[in-house]
Amino acid sequence: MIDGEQALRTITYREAVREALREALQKDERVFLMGEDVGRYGGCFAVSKGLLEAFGPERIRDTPLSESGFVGAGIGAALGGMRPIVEVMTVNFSLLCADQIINNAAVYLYMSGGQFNVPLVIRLATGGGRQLAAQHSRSLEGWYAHIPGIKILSPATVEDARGMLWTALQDPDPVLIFENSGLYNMEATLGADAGPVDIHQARVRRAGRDISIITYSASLYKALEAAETLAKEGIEAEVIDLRTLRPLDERTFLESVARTHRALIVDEGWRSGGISAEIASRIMEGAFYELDAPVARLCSQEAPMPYAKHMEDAVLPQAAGIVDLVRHMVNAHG
Amino acid sequence: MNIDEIKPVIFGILRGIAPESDPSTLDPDENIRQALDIDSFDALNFFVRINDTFGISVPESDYGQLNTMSEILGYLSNRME
Amino acid sequence: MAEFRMPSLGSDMEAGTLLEWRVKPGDRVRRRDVIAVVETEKAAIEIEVYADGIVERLLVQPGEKVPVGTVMAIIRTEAEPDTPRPTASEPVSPPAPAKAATPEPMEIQFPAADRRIKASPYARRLAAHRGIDLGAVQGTGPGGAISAADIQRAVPSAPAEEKSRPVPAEDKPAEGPHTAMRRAIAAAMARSKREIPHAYFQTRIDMQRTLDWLAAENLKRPIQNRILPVVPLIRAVSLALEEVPELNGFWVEGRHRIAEAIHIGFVINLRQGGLIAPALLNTAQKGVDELMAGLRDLITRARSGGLRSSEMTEATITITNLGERGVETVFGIIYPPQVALVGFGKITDQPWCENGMLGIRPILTATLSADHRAVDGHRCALFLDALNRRLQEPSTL
Amino acid sequence: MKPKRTGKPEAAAVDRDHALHLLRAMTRIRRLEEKCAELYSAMKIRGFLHLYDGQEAVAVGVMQALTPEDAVVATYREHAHALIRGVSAGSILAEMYGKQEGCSRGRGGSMHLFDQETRFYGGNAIVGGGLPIAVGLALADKMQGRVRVTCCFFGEGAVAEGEFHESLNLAVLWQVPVLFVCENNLYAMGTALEFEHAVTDIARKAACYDLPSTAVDGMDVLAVETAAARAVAAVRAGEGPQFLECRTYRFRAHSMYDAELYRSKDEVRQWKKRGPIATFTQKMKRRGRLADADVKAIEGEVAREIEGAVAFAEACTWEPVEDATRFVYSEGRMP
Repeated sequence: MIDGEQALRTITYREAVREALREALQKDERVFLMGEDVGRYGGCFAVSKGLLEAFGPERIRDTPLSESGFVGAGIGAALGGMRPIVEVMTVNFSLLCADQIINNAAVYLYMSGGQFNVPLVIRLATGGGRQLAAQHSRSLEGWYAHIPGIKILSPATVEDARGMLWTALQDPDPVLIFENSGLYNMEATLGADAGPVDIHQARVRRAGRDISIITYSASLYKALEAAETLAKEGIEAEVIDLRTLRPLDERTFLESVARTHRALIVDEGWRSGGISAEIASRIMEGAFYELDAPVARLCSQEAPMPYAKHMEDAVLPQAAGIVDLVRHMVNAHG
Repeated sequence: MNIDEIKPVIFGILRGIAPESDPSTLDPDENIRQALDIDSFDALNFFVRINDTFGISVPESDYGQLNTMSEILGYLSNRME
Repeated sequence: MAEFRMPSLGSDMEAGTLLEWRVKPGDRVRRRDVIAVVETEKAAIEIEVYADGIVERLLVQPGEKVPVGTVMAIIRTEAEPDTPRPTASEPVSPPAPAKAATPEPMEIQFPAADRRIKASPYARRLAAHRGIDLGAVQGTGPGGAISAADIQRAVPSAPAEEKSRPVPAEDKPAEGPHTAMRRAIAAAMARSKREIPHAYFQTRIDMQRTLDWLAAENLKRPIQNRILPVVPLIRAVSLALEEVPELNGFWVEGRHRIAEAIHIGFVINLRQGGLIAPALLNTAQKGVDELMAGLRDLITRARSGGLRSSEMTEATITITNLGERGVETVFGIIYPPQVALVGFGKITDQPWCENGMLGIRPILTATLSADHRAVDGHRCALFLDALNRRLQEPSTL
Repeated sequence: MKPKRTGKPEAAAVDRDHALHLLRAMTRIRRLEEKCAELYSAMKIRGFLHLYDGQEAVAVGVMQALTPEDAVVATYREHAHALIRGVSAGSILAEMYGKQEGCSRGRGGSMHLFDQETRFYGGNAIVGGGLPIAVGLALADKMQGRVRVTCCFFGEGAVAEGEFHESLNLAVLWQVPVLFVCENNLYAMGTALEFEHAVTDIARKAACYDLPSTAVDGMDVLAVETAAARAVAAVRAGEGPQFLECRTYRFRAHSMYDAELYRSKDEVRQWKKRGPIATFTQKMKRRGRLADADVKAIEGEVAREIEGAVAFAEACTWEPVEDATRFVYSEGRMP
């Protein structure tokens, strides 16, 4: 992941995002952060803790509970020459500002015939698994990835949490960054000078010859865990972290499928009409003759998220489920 | 041209038609078409080459008389005298 | 009730003009009966019905031009046969307006699902590449599907006529120098036998007139211009195909496509083993001398490896001639996507009865292998009859 | 804070040139809209077409207070705003024709006119959707220390949307330089004011956010001009946002064609008697600022302008279909 000669330190995903925010605020005076409880509270997930003290209330701007109002204001500010980072506390609340994201941010450039671009970054916490039940556990990244005009990032690693923000801020168009709230406490070792990363390419996080497991966000770790278990049985799974859901880097996973001839998509979103369906279709279009088994998907069960722990675990894709499915796909004969 | 002079020329023509074969190992009375797997097209080529080399035009009606090496040699030596 | 609709007789056909009805209300019709003649931009075409029953009503008058998909007649179907039809419970759709601006899609009849080989796309690709007949591979994947691993375990299938040494499964079979061609032949032949419902037809042809004519012709020619007996056969096949064009074409994506030009693939065995069937192009437009020159050129280049790619892909029908080695009758396997193959055996003297008199005649056994999806027996019979007729009038060749 | 009711318009101060200017502006709108209706019937213009007849005094009156540096956010009934803001009638008509020389390249049509040069931010066809954007534009100016005004037009239908309340709250909370202009034409499509609002006094709602608000006769261009001038001056002076309710009426259907079952012909007739162009013309004639010849001259001049605009739109070209995915994302990097 990093150059061995650099000074290393261990930081959490949360700290990585905070560091990225701090760097952006320092480097570009047009950048400001706004959202519910980003300032005095320190951020719902404590991501922006300490930033208010450093940058003041103008640039670490607390907003009322007016998602449509402040996301729209973010669009306006971007049109007015600023580089706003709008934090929508969780993706669940983004439905209150879906109009601004989809009807304005995503279409302004197009509708104005190329005159008005919207250099806006929206950060949203996403994902389930923390017993927050149906209204606070959604994974709507794939749903937003349906919309042309916006870009959808899904940093799964601390390195990407640290590096994607700045790259997104350099983008002339609206970028949504989905941070899985289950990852905020995850630690990893980064170089002291870790910085911007590309946002247009998927990454092979583990090489393997028998199957390509295509996933993103927190499910990456379930896929990697499953791959380790499978390796003990002699099955080598390749694990691909999509990183960006729009535009989708299909080349990386098509090339992988051409090596392994099998594909499993793991997605915390629902299966019907989800991003997993999109990926499966791209494989059909681009790698059909490479397939030695039907493309498989492991997604959340088609239900709102239940509260009880055992039920929630059952609804979400888990490493054990990945292992079973891969075993079946690879060892179908014999 | 006697038979000993004609023979290597015939072998050469046959090798040109069936490169993988060695006509010199043929039994004088062996059916060449069968032994060398010669079809009608090869046979026609063979007679064209005979015509080119020796100036002898074998009529179709005589094809049946030219099945073995000894028949060919006899037929040709008779015509060349 | 079944609807008889203006069929799409080509991807470019949008409408057709009814020329005549061959039936009237009350007539009993059987599936595949020709019940109408339709004029398209290309030709007048006899149209078959795809239902058994009684003609209830004729909805379009001769002279009327209607879009593809327009209901032209209503057929009252008889009691359902024993075999269940997938559409049995389907409601009868209301008849489309006679002059619908947008053609209604035709009702699609699905044949009863026959047993097809389940294999993954990758396995199919591997098998084709290695010349492995999927029909001979035991699938161990889900539902018995053949996976790449099954192919990797399988030995390339040996052609039946080769006495190949049995190879232990775990041994990697020794590969001869021409395995690639062998594999290609194997793949094409296996596909043909798997997919094409072959129908076979045979007739015996008195070759006396043709051979006499040929001998006389060859007498006039210097030896290098002599014509081989197979040439009048090729010529006669070409002319017969002009009478029965259905045999000259392809079955592609579930549809029969008649080729406009006649390019005859001629099976040439290669000395080093294997065979190849390059095409003699536009044979209907060529006389015997031109055909002989073409054949000579083709065989020479085939055996020296100098064929053009178009010659390898453009054949619209194939002729195999195995008479050279004494075979009397050959029932060949069609080269997909072609729909027919003509086989010729050895011309042998046989007792022959003509005009009540017994005589000895040189007799040729000609066979036709036809794809029954594309053509029916009647047309095949017409073809063999035309072939015979041509060979009895060699001067017309 | 109580909403103000403006008193007598300061008509006495209007000189001949200004009278000519206002009449010309309102006439341009009226004739452009008439031409739009004609072209729609001739199938030159398609999609939804919302015409502005009857409301001319609002766009013309408010725009007098704005300078080129200011920004305008409008709705889907925005031909007039774009025209008076300075977008040419030709590029507006070309846009409605769907031609690539149109002000939005033919991507937007009637409802989505945009123009960078005049800082005209559209053309928003989701009711209420433009208000938060206006707040953001104003916020950007405030944060960057620029003295500019963002003027946001919307109808009284938007007042029922959450975005109206969110935006007013944010604007006051953050004290950003925005002028909200509510064009209250009494009908949200076909639903009358009294059927959509528990409190029908719009200016009072704004006042609840401690937003200085004024209600004005939107059929009187001088009254609108005067009120807007005061409000904009306050915004420019750094006093935070202002709210202006213009009470007006649209003479035509909501969109190009509707059955107008929701209002009586008599009501429309009564309002037409108060038509902003006719009343202004009469008033100015009475005061000797305008003569019949002036009106005739303006009509002639405007007719030529519209004629030229139609000719321009006709002559414009179609964007190649290969460009259908251009401008989904920006080309190249940010400057």
